[in-house]
Amino acid sequence: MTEILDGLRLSRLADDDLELLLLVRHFELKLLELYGRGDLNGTTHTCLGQEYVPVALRSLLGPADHVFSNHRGHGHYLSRFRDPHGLLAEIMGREGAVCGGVGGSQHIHRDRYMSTGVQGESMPVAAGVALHLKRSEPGTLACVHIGDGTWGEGAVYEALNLAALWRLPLLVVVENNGIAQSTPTASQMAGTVAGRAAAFGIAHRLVVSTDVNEIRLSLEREIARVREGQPLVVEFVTHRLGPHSKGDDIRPADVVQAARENDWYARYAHDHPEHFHRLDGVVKAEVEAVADEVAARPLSRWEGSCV
Amino acid sequence: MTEILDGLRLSRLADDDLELLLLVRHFELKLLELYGRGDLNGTTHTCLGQEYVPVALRSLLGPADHVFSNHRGHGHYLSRFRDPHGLLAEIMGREGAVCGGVGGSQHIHRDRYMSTGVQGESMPVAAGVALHLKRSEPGTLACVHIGDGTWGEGAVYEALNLAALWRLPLLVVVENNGIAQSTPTASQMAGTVAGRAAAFGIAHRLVVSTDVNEIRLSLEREIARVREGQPLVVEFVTHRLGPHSKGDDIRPADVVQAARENDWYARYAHDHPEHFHRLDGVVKAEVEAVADEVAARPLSRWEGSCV
Amino acid sequence: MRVAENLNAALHGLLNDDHTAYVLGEDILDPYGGAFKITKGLSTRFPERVIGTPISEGALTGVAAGLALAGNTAVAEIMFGDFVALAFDQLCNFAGKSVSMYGRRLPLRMVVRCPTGGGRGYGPTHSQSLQKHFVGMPGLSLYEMSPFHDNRAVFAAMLERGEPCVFFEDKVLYTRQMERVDPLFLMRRDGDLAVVDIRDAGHRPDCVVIAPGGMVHRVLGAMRSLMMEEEISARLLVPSRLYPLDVDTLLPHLGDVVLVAEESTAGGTWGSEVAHLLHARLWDRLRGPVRLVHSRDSVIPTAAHLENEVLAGESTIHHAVREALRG
Amino acid sequence: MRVAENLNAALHGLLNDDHTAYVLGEDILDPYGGAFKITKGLSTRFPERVIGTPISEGALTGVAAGLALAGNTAVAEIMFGDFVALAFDQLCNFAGKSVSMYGRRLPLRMVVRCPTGGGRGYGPTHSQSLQKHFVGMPGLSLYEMSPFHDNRAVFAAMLERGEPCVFFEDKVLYTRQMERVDPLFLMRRDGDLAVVDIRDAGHRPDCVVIAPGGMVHRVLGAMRSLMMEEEISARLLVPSRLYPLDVDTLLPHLGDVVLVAEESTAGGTWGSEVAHLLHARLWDRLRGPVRLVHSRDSVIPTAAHLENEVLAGESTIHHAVREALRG
Ligand SMILES: Cc1ncc(C[n+]2csc(CCOP(=O)(O)OP(=O)(O)O)c2C)c(N)n1
Ligand SMILES: Cc1ncc(C[n+]2csc(CCOP(=O)(O)OP(=O)(O)O)c2C)c(N)n1
Ligand SMILES: [Mg+2]
Ligand SMILES: [Mg+2]
Repeated sequence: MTEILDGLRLSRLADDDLELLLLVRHFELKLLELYGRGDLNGTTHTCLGQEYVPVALRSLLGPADHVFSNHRGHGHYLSRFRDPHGLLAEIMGREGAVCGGVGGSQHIHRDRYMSTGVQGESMPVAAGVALHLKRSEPGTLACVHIGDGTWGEGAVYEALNLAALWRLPLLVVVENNGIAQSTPTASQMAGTVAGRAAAFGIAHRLVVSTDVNEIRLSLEREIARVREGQPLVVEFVTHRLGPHSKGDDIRPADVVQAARENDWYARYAHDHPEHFHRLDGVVKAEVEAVADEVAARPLSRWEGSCV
Repeated sequence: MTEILDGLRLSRLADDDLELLLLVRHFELKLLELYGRGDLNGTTHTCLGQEYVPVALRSLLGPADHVFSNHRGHGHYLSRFRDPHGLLAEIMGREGAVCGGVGGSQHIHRDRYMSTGVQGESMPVAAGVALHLKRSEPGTLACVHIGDGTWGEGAVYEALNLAALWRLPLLVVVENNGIAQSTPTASQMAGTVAGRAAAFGIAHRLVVSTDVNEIRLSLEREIARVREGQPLVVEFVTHRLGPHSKGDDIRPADVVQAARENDWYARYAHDHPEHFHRLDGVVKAEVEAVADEVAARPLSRWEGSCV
Repeated sequence: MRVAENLNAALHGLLNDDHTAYVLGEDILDPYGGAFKITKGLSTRFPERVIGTPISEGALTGVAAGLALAGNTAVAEIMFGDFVALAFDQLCNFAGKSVSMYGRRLPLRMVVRCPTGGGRGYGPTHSQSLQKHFVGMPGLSLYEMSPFHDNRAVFAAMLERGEPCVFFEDKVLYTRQMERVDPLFLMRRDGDLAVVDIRDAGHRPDCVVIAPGGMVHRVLGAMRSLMMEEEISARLLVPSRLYPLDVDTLLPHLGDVVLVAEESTAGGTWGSEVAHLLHARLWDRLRGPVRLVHSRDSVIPTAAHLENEVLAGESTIHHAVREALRG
Repeated sequence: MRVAENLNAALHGLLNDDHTAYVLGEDILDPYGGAFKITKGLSTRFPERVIGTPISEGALTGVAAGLALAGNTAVAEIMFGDFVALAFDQLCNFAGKSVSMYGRRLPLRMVVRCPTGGGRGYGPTHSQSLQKHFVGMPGLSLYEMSPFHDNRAVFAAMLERGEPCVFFEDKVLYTRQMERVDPLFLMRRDGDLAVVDIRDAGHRPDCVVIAPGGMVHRVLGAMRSLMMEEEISARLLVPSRLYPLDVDTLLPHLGDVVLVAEESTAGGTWGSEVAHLLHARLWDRLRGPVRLVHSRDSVIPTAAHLENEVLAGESTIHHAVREALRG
């Protein structure tokens, strides 16, 4: 059950959706800038180009739903909590960090949101949570974000098998950006995501649109079915605009060019210049302010640390 | 690419094929008898009802091909080496044991034959061997026997992905006997084996026949293609006649009855009484003799043991 | 009562008293009731919360972690402890880490049961004692089943900790009786610790053997033969929690000769951790280093006569004790 | 020459000299050349035998074992050593066991490379030192990269053993120089062992620190400050093979005060194995138990200021030595 959506002209977004998209965009750009300046240590994975995925899903998920994010999770977090301070503080290890600076960019837990840095690991965990929800909180679901490369991990299949067998309210969101670190999808995945879902009798939906409104419309019904115990794999054909982490982009120019052309940011600016320009500068400034404010904070403290 | 074969009347077998079938049958029956008498310790998994699978494959595989067997491997071993003495000695821990009695029923290695007791583990290993064969011994293949339940393991999918990506000469033989220990296939596998193979773009062949000659004819061409680097999953719809290991059979009567009705042994006796009776007693006697001879041997010694 | 029955009763009790409790694993449903029958009757009584899984050790451990994450109590059975190797990532990198990796303590009520050990001729991949490989994982506690520790209480203690626990069950214990020691011995409890002495030995024991539950009968056998043949009196200490080890509870029961006996094969054993903790506390009181008794550095063979050569048994302990005392 | 370059050269040399040699792993192909660039240039020179894999640590380790089983030399890279947890079954239950489980010795020429350790702010699942969890697996040897051991020679030694080896590479070493120690120190080799003393210290060192390669610079830093601030002279011993440890080569270099320093977090550390071996041999010569220096019992936090509190560093070693000598 695979349908292809397409959006030539992006539809006009509600202010809060556009603001959120821009917030994630400028947050990620700021991170790369800070890393470039050597103001951050460790590593990070920006979701530049993929911001619209969690923003589109936002209205389809409720606070009782669990979200499992991965290494590329800043957009997922911001879409759920709109909390750039807490996230940046976490990444910079400053006071007010969501996880005290212990987890950092890849390991974040807040309410029913959790991310971790080991590919595929959260699929069985999410299945366990979905099993709980099915029994104790019918109507809610567990959503897991994974990339195309993560389909290399056996844990993904073990979990899909359970989700189908036990009819779990599990929503697998695949952000297929055509690459895993430096490896093109074609060199690491035989067959298709659709085929992998079909192997377990799990419904699959392909999303090629980057239009938030359009995406929501197209997924509404299927996601409602997930809540009734019909697991679903939603595959977003998307583009990684930036490097895998920092400065490690070795993709050929045309691939990067294709990513640029698909970028919602430039397209929205072109399709809705007035709306775009009214908010873009404002949000950029907001992020600047957040960065300055957080950078000025004292270092985070680890409550209840065993050290 | 799935075709259903059927054999109402079993075709007449060559003497050596029938002898081999009977050898495996009587070998396994003897094992259960010995366990029943408490003459063996540990555990064992007999292939009663599934003997025809390795016997049929025998003429399609050469000595340069690698075979990876599993916990239910006596028939695989005997079909390759026709060595009941070495195998029984291994199981009884007597002199002349294939592996000195160290490995026992589930852990056997001889030339290019290897079995181990951890489900799914040998799939990636076989992929590695197939990678070697593709590069260094073109025209040969690696064959792995797994059961339906083993599809619960993620390792199976990781390996299938590699086999398809790298076009490995990997032949996966699935002995789908409808059950895993005590768990019916339907309760542990969502979807089908065919679908799982298709997910990786790997060819799948379904075999419902128990007719050795018919099976060989039907697989000849596909297995030739495996040697050219087209991995293949052959799924045998088969029946486990005996318990999972020893005396732990809790299947409903009708299921066991169905297994009995499909048993090649009774069917061949009925379809070819003269041929059957000419050899059955002889082979049974041969196995008796093997058992007596091996039981009388001194205990095995572990050469090069670190103890 | 047999240890297996006591464990089965503990699971029945847990599911009955805790309505958020789940038990999951391979082939655990009735009428089969698990490869070792430990889960018999559970699925009949609690069909909603006793879940048979496919052959997916990694995923079923992850599911248990997910259930715990959502506030439930989860008990997962690994059919043979050897296969917990397939759940190593879920235990080390997810379940254990989650307790503290997110800056705040995140309690997880989760136990992974591992039928463990050899002596039954199951062969190299079905007979291991893998305890040592899980020692020292932040956020993961290790317990071992013992005939002196009621399993219901042990489960309560594990779940109390609010962090994932691996529970090692030496298969040879299943058919043994709880509590019972023969009249030669006197068993008493000191908190978590079971202390077994030779009855009215009068004086302090000549040496102390620390051992997890699975070794109890082998140590008792050695204590008997040491007493009969060598007039050596030994004391046995059996902790329920192997890691982190509460060394303070051991100290009052120790003398100047201490051994640790376990079935693990040589190298990086649990005993070396125990020895390290004791040396730091007892150095001057000890006559020599804490002696480690364990199986040989070898895979565990299938054939009984070979398996016996490899596994640490009664006589291994007997000789180690004599050597420790008489050199 | 930087350690990373030396390691890269070793792999080039191996692929060049051994035509059955394969190198496989995630993102190891040019132009990327691996997450830490250790495999740079390999796929360009040896496209047939340098293989980029999907994200499948378990399978790629199994593939390496399969290649070795077929008579090849296989080197597998685990991008971050933390993920070797996903290959635990392949290493413990297949590769290691196969060497002896089939009754005859089955040599496997196979190395699994694990970039290891913290100090770079990668966070709890990308910073661990998991050596201790692999200690004591029959058929599996453990080595650690060191600036004093040429990697080509170390690879030759690992493959010589004919059993699977895990090679731990402390990431912080990649950018350090091979061999070079500052003039305050004198480094010499005694077989596999690197011995570093304070130059013309005259007398025997006050204490000896045994450490794997990843700790070298932290120990040297401590040796310097101990000499300057406390007039304490320490000797550093760096073995290349961590397990099984050749304790005999250590003995001649030891005195009455010995420490083991490693980055692993507390509990069941490699050091406790070393201590056990030494206590059995040196008990009477030692002034106190072998002291274990390691990181705290904690996950490894991401933020630098928190990570520093957890990881064993120069000052941890300095204080441990002073305490060992002055109490
Ligand atoms: C088990 C595991 N192996 C390897 C890595 C290192 N790693 C981090 S992200 C990544 C690529 C993931 O690709 P994909 O799933 O497509 O997600 P994307 O980065 O494209 O968003 C890799 C290999 C990891 N984090 N976990
Ligand atoms: C990793 C692993 N988990 C569990 C087991 C225990 N076990 C042995 S055979 C078996 C059932 C296998 O079922 P299937 O693959 O269908 O093969 P069959 O026994 O039906 O031939 C199980 C669960 C094992 N050997 N390895
Ligand atoms: Mg991707
Ligand atoms: Mg089956």
